[in-house]
Amino acid sequence: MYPSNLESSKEKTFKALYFAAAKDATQMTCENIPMPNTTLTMANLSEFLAQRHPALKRRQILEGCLFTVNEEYVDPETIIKHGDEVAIIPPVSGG
Amino acid sequence: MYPSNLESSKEKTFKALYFAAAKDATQMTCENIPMPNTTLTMANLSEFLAQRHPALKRRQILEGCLFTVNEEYVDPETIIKHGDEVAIIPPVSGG
Amino acid sequence: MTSTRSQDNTIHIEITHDVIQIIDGIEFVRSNQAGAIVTFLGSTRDNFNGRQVVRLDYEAYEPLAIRTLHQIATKAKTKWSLHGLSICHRLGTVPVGQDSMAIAVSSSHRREAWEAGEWILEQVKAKAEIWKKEIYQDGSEWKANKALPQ
Amino acid sequence: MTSTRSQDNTIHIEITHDVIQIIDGIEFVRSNQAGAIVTFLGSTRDNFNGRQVVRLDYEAYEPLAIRTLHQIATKAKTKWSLHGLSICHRLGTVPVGQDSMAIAVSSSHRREAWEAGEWILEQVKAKAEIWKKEIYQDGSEWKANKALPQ
Repeated sequence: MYPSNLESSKEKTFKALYFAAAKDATQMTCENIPMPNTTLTMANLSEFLAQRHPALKRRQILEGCLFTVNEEYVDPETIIKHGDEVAIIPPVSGG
Repeated sequence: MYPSNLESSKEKTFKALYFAAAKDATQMTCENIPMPNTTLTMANLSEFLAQRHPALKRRQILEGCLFTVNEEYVDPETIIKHGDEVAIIPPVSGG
Repeated sequence: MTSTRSQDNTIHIEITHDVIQIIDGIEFVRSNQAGAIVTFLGSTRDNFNGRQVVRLDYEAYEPLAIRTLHQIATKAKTKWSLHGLSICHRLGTVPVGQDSMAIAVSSSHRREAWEAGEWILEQVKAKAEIWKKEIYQDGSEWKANKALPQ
Repeated sequence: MTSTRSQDNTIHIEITHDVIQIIDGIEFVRSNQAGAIVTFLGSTRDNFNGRQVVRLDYEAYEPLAIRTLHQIATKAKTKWSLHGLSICHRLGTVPVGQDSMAIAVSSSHRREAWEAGEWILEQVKAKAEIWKKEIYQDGSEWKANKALPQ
């Protein structure tokens, strides 16, 4: 599987999916994010994303969001690792 | 309007409609009944019909029935007169 | 087939001997102001309390039944400010798996549609001058709906 | 269009970009043992709180939404011993007057169908990973359903 962006193939990344208001704030539906040096857990994911996309913070989007890793709602201590698919889930409005 | 049966046109009658169990008991969907000499009211209609069709009595059908005169649910004192359409309404079971 | 429409064409009542087309009821009640459409279909089951049912036969005092259905519809429409409402009842033989009655209601919000739909069904079963005969392999029986809880 | 069926072919879940055909859901849940079929259609209204709505745009985290819908369906089917159940949600643009969601359930008796239908709708609105953007003439807004009363 080739990393979908131009960073060197050795580099460790995880995929972030943005929906609804999060998509509008980041202006993207998904991106491959290089793994930070410090351990990234679900607990500090919000802060990490807020720094990466200030609009998420400005529009106070992340407060209302849930997060999944590989399509699972996981505990805050869950560590995000290379190749994971993380989804940012704003409050839903189906139906 | 010609009376639908062969009795002389001068004779006074009223029409009785039978549905569901009442229809099965009388073996007819409707009939033209000669007006009795005594006044016939909704109150004594059951007794009148029970004598005319013993099966109605035997099968205890009339107890559960409502009655209409000319498609209206009327008070017990209502008098049945020539040309009226009286319907015997067993407990309903639509839907 | 006898049917009536309210003056403002938002209520459709129909008594028919044909197969019921629920999609007609749905499209009749559809409205750009309605966010919710609820429908109920009563169908012939192949058994009653474990006894095999071959078919159901329905009859009605049609002129009165139509009026009773219309009164129920008018009351429901006002009570829940529905946009549209359709009640269709089938007479004659209704084979197993087919529909004897179809209700469709539309409203701005879902709560009204649910409440009205259920209320209409109970009123129809309690009041409409329609009778159902359940036909078994070895006999038949005129049914009677339970009276409305007073 | 992505869809899933339960092993016993009594649950149908579908996420589609096409116009919803509710009759498909109804015929899927129809059964000779089912006396009641209840359906709910959520449609695009032309206004929200008086503000004119031009259309609704829906998106979903499809793989997760399908699974969430299926879990809701399985729970409902067991809880109310339903015969059949179908949930179909439409994505992309849903013009005014058209349906974004269709639920159909069938059960032996009407009470289960009403209760299950309403419960499923609330669960879908509270949990399915689907989002609705309301487009006005002068702007748009991502909606958020009220959380389920705990």
